[in-house]
Amino acid sequence: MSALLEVSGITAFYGASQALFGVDLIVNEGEAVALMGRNGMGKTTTIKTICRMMSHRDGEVRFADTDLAKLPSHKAARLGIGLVPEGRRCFARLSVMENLMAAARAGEWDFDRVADLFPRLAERRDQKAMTLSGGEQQMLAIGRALMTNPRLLILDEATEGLAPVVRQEIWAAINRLKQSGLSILVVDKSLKELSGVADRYVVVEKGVTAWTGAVGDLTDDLADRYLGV
Amino acid sequence: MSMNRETILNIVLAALLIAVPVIAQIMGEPFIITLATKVAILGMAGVGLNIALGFGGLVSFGHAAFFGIGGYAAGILASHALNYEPIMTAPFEINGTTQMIVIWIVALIASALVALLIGAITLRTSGVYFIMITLAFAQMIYYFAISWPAYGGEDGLSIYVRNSFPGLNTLDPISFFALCAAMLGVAIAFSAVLIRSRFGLALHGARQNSQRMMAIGIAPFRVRLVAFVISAMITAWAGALYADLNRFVSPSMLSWHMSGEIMVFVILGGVGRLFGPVAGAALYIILEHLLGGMFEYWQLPLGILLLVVVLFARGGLIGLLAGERKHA
Amino acid sequence: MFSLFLEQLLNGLQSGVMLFLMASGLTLVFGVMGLINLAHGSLYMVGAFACAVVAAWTGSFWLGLVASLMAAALAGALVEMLVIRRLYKRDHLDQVLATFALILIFSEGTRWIFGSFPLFLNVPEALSGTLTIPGGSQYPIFRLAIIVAGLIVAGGLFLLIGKTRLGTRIRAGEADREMIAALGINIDRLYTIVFALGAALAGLAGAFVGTTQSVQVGMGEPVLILAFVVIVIGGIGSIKGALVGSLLVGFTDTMGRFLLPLGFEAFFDPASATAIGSALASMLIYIVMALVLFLRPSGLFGTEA
Amino acid sequence: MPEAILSLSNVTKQFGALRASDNVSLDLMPGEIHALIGPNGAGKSTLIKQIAGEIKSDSGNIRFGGRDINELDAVERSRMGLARTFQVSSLMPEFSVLQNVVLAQQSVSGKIFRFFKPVLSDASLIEPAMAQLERVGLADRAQMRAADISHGERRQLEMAVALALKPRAFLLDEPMAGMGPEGSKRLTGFLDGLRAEAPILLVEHDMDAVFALADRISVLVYGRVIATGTVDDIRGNEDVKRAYLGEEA
Amino acid sequence: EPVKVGMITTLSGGGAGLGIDARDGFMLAVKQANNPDLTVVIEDDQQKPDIAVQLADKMIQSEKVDVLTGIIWSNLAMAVVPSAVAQDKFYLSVNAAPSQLAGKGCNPNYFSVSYQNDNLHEAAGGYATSAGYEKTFVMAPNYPAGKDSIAGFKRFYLGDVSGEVYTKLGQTDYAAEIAQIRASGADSVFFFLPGGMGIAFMKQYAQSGVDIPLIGPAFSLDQGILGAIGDAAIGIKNTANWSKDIDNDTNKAFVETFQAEYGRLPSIYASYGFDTANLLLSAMGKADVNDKDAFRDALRAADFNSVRGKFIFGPNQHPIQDIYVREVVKEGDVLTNKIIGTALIDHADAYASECAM
Ligand SMILES: Nc1ncnc2c1ncn2[C@@H]1O[C@H](COP(=O)(O)OP(=O)(O)OP(=O)(O)O)[C@@H](O)[C@H]1O
Ligand SMILES: Nc1ncnc2c1ncn2[C@@H]1O[C@H](COP(=O)(O)OP(=O)(O)OP(=O)(O)O)[C@@H](O)[C@H]1O
Ligand SMILES: [Mg+2]
Ligand SMILES: [Mg+2]
Repeated sequence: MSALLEVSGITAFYGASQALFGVDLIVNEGEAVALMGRNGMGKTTTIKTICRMMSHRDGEVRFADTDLAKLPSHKAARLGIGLVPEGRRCFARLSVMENLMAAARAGEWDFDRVADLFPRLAERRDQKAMTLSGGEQQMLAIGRALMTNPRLLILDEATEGLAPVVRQEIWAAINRLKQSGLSILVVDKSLKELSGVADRYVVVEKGVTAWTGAVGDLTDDLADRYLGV
Repeated sequence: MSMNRETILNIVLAALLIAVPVIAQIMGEPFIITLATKVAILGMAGVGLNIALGFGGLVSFGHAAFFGIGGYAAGILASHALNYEPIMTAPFEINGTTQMIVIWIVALIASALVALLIGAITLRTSGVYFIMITLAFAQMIYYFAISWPAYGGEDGLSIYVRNSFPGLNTLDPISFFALCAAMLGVAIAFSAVLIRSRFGLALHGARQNSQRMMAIGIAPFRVRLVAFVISAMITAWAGALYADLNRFVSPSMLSWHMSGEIMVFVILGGVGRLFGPVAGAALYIILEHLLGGMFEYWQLPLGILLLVVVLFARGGLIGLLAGERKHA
Repeated sequence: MFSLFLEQLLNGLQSGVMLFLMASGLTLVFGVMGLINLAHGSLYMVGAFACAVVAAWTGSFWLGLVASLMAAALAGALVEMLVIRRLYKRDHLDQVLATFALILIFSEGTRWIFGSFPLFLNVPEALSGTLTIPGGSQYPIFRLAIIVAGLIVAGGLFLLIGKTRLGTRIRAGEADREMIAALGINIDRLYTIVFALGAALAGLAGAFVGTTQSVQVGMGEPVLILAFVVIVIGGIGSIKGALVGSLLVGFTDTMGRFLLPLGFEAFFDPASATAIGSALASMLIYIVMALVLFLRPSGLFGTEA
Repeated sequence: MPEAILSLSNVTKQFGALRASDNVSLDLMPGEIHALIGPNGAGKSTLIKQIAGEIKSDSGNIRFGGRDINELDAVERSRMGLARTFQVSSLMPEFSVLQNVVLAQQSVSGKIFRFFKPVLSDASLIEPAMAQLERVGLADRAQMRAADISHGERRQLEMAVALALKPRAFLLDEPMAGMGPEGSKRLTGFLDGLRAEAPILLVEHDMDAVFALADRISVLVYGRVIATGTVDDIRGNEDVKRAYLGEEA
Repeated sequence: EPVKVGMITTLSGGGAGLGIDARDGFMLAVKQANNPDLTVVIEDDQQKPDIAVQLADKMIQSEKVDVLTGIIWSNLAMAVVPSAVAQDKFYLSVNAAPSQLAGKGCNPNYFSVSYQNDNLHEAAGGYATSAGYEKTFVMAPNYPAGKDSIAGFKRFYLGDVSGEVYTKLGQTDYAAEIAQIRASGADSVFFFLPGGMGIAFMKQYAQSGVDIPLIGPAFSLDQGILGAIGDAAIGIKNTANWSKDIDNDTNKAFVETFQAEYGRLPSIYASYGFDTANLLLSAMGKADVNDKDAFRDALRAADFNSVRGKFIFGPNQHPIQDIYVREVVKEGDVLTNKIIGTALIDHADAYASECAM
């Protein structure tokens, strides 16, 4: 198994204030990794750095054997990083269909397949994204990331605000995506559901990778220490 | 408590604004005093606009309307007084005046009423729509002034002699400067206090998120309207002074170029900064007069300089010198 | 009287379409890219000057027209890459100041190169002359041609923005530039293209309009304000809105100038009627704009912000 | 039986062809947490907006504190003591965390049009505001810009702002969303105590929290209340399982 | 006894052409005279009245000039002149000469070298009458100068006015007005549309196929803008107190040297600038500028060679002069004006009697 994404020792700043102090993280081809940590510990910041929405200072981010340091965001995405961002960020004035088409790149994922995954989106295909319910927007954000036909799907709190049934569906879908060979990096709050999908956990605390290990290795002790559960 | 850089900068700016005309007076360069007076007055108009634009996020592209209303208040009252024609005879007689204080009060009241009316309509819109609808109202007033013959139309109205202020020879450049600088000081002090007050906090809030404002039980519309009126009044006050500086008013005070110019002062100096408008006005006017004498195509270097300032100085001149602000 | 009325209607339509040529580019840049571009009028001027110079040099209006498109698009692309690109993330107000500075640069630069006197540009041979319209009046062919050109542009833009993926992506970028980039779209290049396209439309308008008025420095400013009025009435970012707004302004202005003085003659002596009527006519479009925004705060076809 | 603080009868809202809330009737009793659950797009947030006065109902009646409030706008309803949080955080991004709360505090004091006295040295506003931040665990972030705190922290700030309003009823739209496991646990405990201060209409998808907290649960599907009852009633309801809970029941 | 002149004129923006011509004409005369006692400071008023006022302040307070000149636009003149002459500076107008300054507001320190604003319009009225027109359509922008122009025209026009239209200042599309002209049944059109407005109107008029003859004051058909109107201008009659074919040696020399110096034909504004400078130089030769009365008398004597031939001031210190009718013609490739007659002889303005000087 080879590393698809390799983040080593990155630091990152918002203006003068440092948010990341040394994050290490590896996602291998075909693997699903869960990035965990309490609120404000640097999960989203790490993801933004990977997607080149912000740049890191020290350390290195490599994806598919390419150093991302100098790449603009869109080039990183074209290498195969698909992002479902925190807070959804659907294009508010565009319809569901347009949101999806804006992202579309050739590959096996197309509108029909996304519609199979989320029938609700098909029902609402001409509705403006800003009038969708929270959960519908979440589905749209996932669908949109899939439309880019990524090699690595990054989900930042992708099930936030979803009804239990839908959440179960989405986890099932994520599982299927994983089965189909897609690599996945996921941030979520529900340990229970993560454990069903993830191969490994990476825990960040105060901007530093504090623990990495296989799912089974996260003892209750550790979970309490790092996640407060 | 140590002073932050912006405060120090503001003190330096204020000191410069006062020192330069004093030195000019000693050196016998009255025109420099006139220029400084212009900076003070247009800076004050900017201070007015800044309350709406900088603090309230209300980008008014029609503040020339208020500037002009102030100017015409001075022009009309003075011209009636000079010609000994009452403004109105029935049902009771109203006469013109050359007393600045009376003129200012009239300017403040008139602009407040107009701003209340314009604000009540325009504040229903937001963003670019607000920019344009304020422009629309200013343009209506502008075209009215151009084609209304009673007070000179496009030709404007001459006052001939500066209006008077008790205990001051307003015709003396340095005295008139002192008066304008003092009024600028009042306007700045007022906006400084305003912005730290409860109202100021509400105004900042209304700019950022009206949904949240309503949810906590504050009607953003009312907050904005009050800010708009206050802003208009200060600009009108500056307009009255500008009429006296030039001893002349004309519709050009009402034109969109004037609105744009006041806006440029504010942006150039630093939006939402206390001394921003003054710094912006000073820089612009100095450049205009330095370059204007040097080169026939002087607006070219002026444009390039402005562009450099926007591109490389975030937060305008004050932002460049004092560093970016942390938060409101 | 009937034929006069008809002719005035046609004039209103034509002046509306002419406005649309200008406003469409502005609404594209403004609505789609969220950029307040005061220098749009300067690009219009660039188009007119390019057309006038090339037409005088080669003797062909059509080459001038091509030149106007190219010059304005080039100027637009340059401006976008050198200046505008740094401003997307900034406040609208920084954009106002920067594009105001650009007006100064363009105007004085043009004056430096071409002098302070207006240039000559005339209607091409093929389109000069008049046509008899119903009612018997003569109507200039060129003005009819402008109507056709404007409608073609309107249709083309409508398809481009509303129906193509390029258009969708452009609109998505307005909502969230960072996000559209994270989806793998080169938003910088896309915006350069849009800006150049908007500029080219302005240049086209400049070339057309230049044939019927004076090609001189500062010609862009009055039209700029009008174009802003138009897109605000129509609703920012909406091509349909720009078209409807243009026509509304065109008709209002033309008919107001024509009918208001006549109307006031019913109440005043002719001299005052003309004076009052024309004073009101010059305010009319602003009154209409205020009224529209009063009733619909985000324009006729605008979406609530 | 005590009178309901908030009571909806036959409230309806139509968006084009879609009926987002359809003849909804429900009550919020003093001291209770009434959870409102339902699939995504069922109309929960729409209902909250209708109660808060952000959208006008097409028909039906809303009473609050013994008074019909149908004609009141959002501002007036808030002043009457209805405080709400937003599903997607809606804050003053440029304000510090503290200023966000102070602004709410000042609204409660009712004195907005004060032009002279400086607000940020006004202990009568700062102290209670700090106390609210303390309660939600954000005191150490007080001086950060709201835009610069993390997503979960913003959710906490939403809560603090609502608390500052000292309302007579809370409308909470997914307060747990975005909170980490630890945060959710803490917030659950916190809300449990809060119901004594004022009753809560709680929209939430986190079933652990709902089942732990709710006195009553109403289930909204396609704009209609299909069931109302205790936690056990709802857990056992087959319709609810199918439409919403899935395996979580 | 050195003399310092402050010239405030429009050198930037859309109206710059006029100011540049006036300045170039003025400076040509200064250069030719090569009088070391004369210095000139020039500033750009940007066509804004407030800037003009401030420049006047600057020139008076800091530059300590003795004479002001250069203003093109009436509204700027109204802003500057009254206070300048009140401060005992001389003002010599190279163009703008509003009625207020000719009548009640006349001042011994104020001289108009060009004309009084109404003059050319009056001449157009006179010409329309003598050409036998009976139904004239009149049109001007809706601002004071526009209304003055129509009043001036009517003062000397004996026929009927078949339509009267005030357009918006700065208007660029005249289709609606042209339609009205076509429908009015007029036998002639008088229009006063300075600058770009006139260019736009004449181009559109030519395009519209309406062939009712146009009459206007020289402003819309002057050398600086004829090129921009193109052949559409050919044949249009316009009234002027100067033309490049006025037959005298001064004028011939002026036209030649101007063209040699600047590479273009002089415009009417250039001629005013040139005359103004020569008037000033003539007074400098006779009197000390610090002896105001003597200098004023020397100016009043107008003892210089004008490009217009004879030149005398009336009692209100505005010229009494012949006003010609010109027609636009093409000389080779260049459009220019040719005198075809005289509209008014020894014409004085209508306000002189109100002047208490
Ligand atoms: N735009 C910003 N400017 C300054 N600081 C920021 C900004 N965004 C986040 N931070 C800070 O960086 C740290 C890490 O934030 P980040 O969003 O990465 O946390 P997170 O782990 O994703 O938390 P959550 O689970 O709440 O989403 C936090 O302390 C936060 O306050
Ligand atoms: N302004 C609107 N115009 C049209 N449809 C709307 C509008 N607002 C909401 N809707 C639709 O109404 C339905 C209810 O939306 P609402 O936001 O109330 O759902 P919700 O129950 O809060 O869902 P979630 O749990 O996902 O937040 C959704 O299908 C949504 O698309
Ligand atoms: Mg996060
Ligand atoms: Mg919801």
